[in-house]
Amino acid sequence: MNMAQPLSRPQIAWRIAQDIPDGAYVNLGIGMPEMVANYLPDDREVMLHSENGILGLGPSPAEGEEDWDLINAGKKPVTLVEGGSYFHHTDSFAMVRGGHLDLCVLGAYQVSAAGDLANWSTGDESRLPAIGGAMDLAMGSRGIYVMMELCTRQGAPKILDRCTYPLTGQRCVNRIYSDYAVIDIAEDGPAVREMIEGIDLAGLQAKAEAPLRLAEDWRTLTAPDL
Amino acid sequence: MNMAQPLSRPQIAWRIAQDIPDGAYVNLGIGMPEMVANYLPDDREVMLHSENGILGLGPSPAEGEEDWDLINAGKKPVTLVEGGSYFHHTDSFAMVRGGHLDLCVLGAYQVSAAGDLANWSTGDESRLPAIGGAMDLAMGSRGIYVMMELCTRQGAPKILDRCTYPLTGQRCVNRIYSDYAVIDIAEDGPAVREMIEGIDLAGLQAKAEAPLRLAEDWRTLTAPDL
Amino acid sequence: MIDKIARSVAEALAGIEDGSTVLVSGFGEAGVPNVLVEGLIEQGARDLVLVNNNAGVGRHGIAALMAAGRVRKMICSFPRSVGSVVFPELYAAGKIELEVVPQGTLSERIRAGGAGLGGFYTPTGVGTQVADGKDVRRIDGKDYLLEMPIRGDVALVKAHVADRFGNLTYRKAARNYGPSMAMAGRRTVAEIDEIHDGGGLDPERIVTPGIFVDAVVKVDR
Amino acid sequence: MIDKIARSVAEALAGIEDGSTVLVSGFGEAGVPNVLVEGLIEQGARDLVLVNNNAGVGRHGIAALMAAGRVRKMICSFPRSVGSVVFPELYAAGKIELEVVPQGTLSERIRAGGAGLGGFYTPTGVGTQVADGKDVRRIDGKDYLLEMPIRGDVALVKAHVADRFGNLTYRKAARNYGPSMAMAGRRTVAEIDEIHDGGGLDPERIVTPGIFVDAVVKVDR
Repeated sequence: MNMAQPLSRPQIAWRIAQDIPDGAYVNLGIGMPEMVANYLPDDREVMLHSENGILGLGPSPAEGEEDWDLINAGKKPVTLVEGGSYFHHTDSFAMVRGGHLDLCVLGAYQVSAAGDLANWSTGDESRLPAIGGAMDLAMGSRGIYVMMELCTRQGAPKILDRCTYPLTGQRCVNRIYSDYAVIDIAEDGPAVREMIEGIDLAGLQAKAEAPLRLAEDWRTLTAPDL
Repeated sequence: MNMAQPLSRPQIAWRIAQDIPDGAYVNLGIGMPEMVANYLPDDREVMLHSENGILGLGPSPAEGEEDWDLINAGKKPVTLVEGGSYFHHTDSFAMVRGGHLDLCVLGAYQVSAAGDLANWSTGDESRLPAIGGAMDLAMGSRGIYVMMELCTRQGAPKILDRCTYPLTGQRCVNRIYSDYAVIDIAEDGPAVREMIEGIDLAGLQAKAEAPLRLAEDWRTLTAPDL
Repeated sequence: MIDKIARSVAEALAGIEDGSTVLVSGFGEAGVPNVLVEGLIEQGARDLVLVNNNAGVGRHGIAALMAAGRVRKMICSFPRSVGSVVFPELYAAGKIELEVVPQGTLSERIRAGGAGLGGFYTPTGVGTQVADGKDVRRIDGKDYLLEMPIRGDVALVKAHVADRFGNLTYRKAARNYGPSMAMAGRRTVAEIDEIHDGGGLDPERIVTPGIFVDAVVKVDR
Repeated sequence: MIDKIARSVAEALAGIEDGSTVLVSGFGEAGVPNVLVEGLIEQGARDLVLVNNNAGVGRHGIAALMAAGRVRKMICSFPRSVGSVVFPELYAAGKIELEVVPQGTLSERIRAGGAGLGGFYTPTGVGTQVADGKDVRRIDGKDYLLEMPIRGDVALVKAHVADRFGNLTYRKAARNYGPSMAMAGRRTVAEIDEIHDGGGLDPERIVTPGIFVDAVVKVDR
């Protein structure tokens, strides 16, 4: 039996990028999801949104070319692509909450079988509570893709019957892209659409608390070496 | 006894214009109040607001110079003064409702002793109901000046104990400029600040249902021939 | 590649269904998407709920749409404009419904629809007929009415210049309802005077970002 | 004549009272009115409620205001920024209150304050800790939370160019909270890079009309 080789984060990012259609308006959450921008196919024009009032995020500027009035939601310097625009914070969140974004890719601490998302707090009272734009993105975007490993570093599953951490949003996650599988949150719970070679449903189930099922048309999850 | 000579509409407009301070942001209601713009003293810079998204209304354009993308709330062609700006309808009413206008001058069918305003409907069911911006202006502006004759053409008083027509706004009128008098709506009801030569409080009271009183520092109301 | 420039009005308006709520920009003659409204008559959708500041003048534009019997209900602020003839006739004959809304509340309701809000409390209309049947809430010592959002299945707006991304600028006071309606339309079509050559518009000058716009149609001014 | 150009920061900030709610624009280092915030420290007002996206970084700007003991309460969206040191210390010591608000709700509450609304229903935060103690209302089959407006006694914003009328333009993503905070301040002061010579700015380019601005102060960029 082959030992299953989980996808690396760049590979998960690549996999997500393949599913973002030409012309889509997309918000990539701070942190891991930002990597998705690196793998968008060249033949697609995708408009990236940033909560602080930008549509049309471009790549990082060359060193020495940074403009600190042009930063993304993660406060890193960016550029603007042709066709991009600036607008104020309230208009920016009107876009988010009004369902104008086609997709949002977010990280997650936990996702429940029903698609509840927990990604802003571990409930640790010693840490400052900090919400940012996560709750707006979770409730407002037409599609929510979660990018995460199936388990924590300590090996605890992150797809749960019920989230134990404070929620970011209820029933908002549409799909999870992970190191072992792509999993839809369907009406009847998590359904595996794709899994990597060398693992089977039982192997996946060992990494999730919530019951998983295989989608009828499931496929093998592959990604290039990155 | 001199027969009192009531002010003409241009004279009422002139009188109001004298009370608009330099630097004020003002909305002049459609119709009679628009005349106030003609009498603003030259040494004052007043920014006129129009509900359809203009600050800095200027005078009517010369014939043949009309731009039908630049009209006022009364849908007449206007011009824009230096320092003026354009913005969308929702921002325009955010200005109105948010208390950003210093003054609004409105016409009225009726004003009550408490400052209720009726200026959008006579309750005539055969006429189409049409509100426009009147209710927003009445409730939103920091100061509401009413410009009207004390009585209807039929001689009925318009300053009433209670309005009989449908209200535009409650307790919103601060002052009435009329053909015979300038009347504050004070905490305890209408108080005459100015009245024209040849009339006294009894003469004014004959033209109003609500009880009037003379302000201690009342003066004679005068206006140039216009 | 993003290219929102439609080759024809018919293409831009394809698929509008009977029963749709249609937002139409404009105040007076400024900012009215006349060609799109004519296109909507051609297109044929009926049983429409129409949202506009007024209720049409003369027998063209939205008045023609009403005269053609396509409008079930009119939501507007001021249906009594000089030169309005079609709507008053239909209304008197009981052939069209009317919802009259204070102007600021109308545009705020449209914005709320576009911004994903469930409603808002406004001081406008408190103590008037407008308050009939509405929730009144005392907040910080002042009364407010609860008003509900308006979303359009379609928004037809008039702008000035567009680029292929659907970014829009407007001209003077023709801006009026355009930006809020563009946000509130599930499908938003803009009638424009000019297509910007050479890529994207100046990002600092854009009033309506292309995310709110599905198709733009250039017409002769 | 309208002339909102202040000769000094002290003049622009005169009269700010103890206990004021102060809105401060900025996101990251973009759009932060650093000179005005320093001026507020000089000015001396205490017992302030501060509204900002974050809760300060390092020991400058609003962090310095907090370190000086002037801030009673912080209303913000994300107080846990990299390099934030003063606020966490004060908070852990129980010396400052905190109200954490989802970012979109924060900017919408500020806009609502500026627009004269009494509150609004938002889907953001439904079913989360943010909903604790708030009215939930089902509208059209979906749950929404009631959120209340925020008005500032003072708004300090950073813009790019201003004219003597107080009209403002911004630069790139430094726009962020500026336009909404400018609307919501009972007194609004803008720190700018440049005074526009020769009268008024291009009316089509103005982002914040001068009606929302009381004073502008040019600083060296």
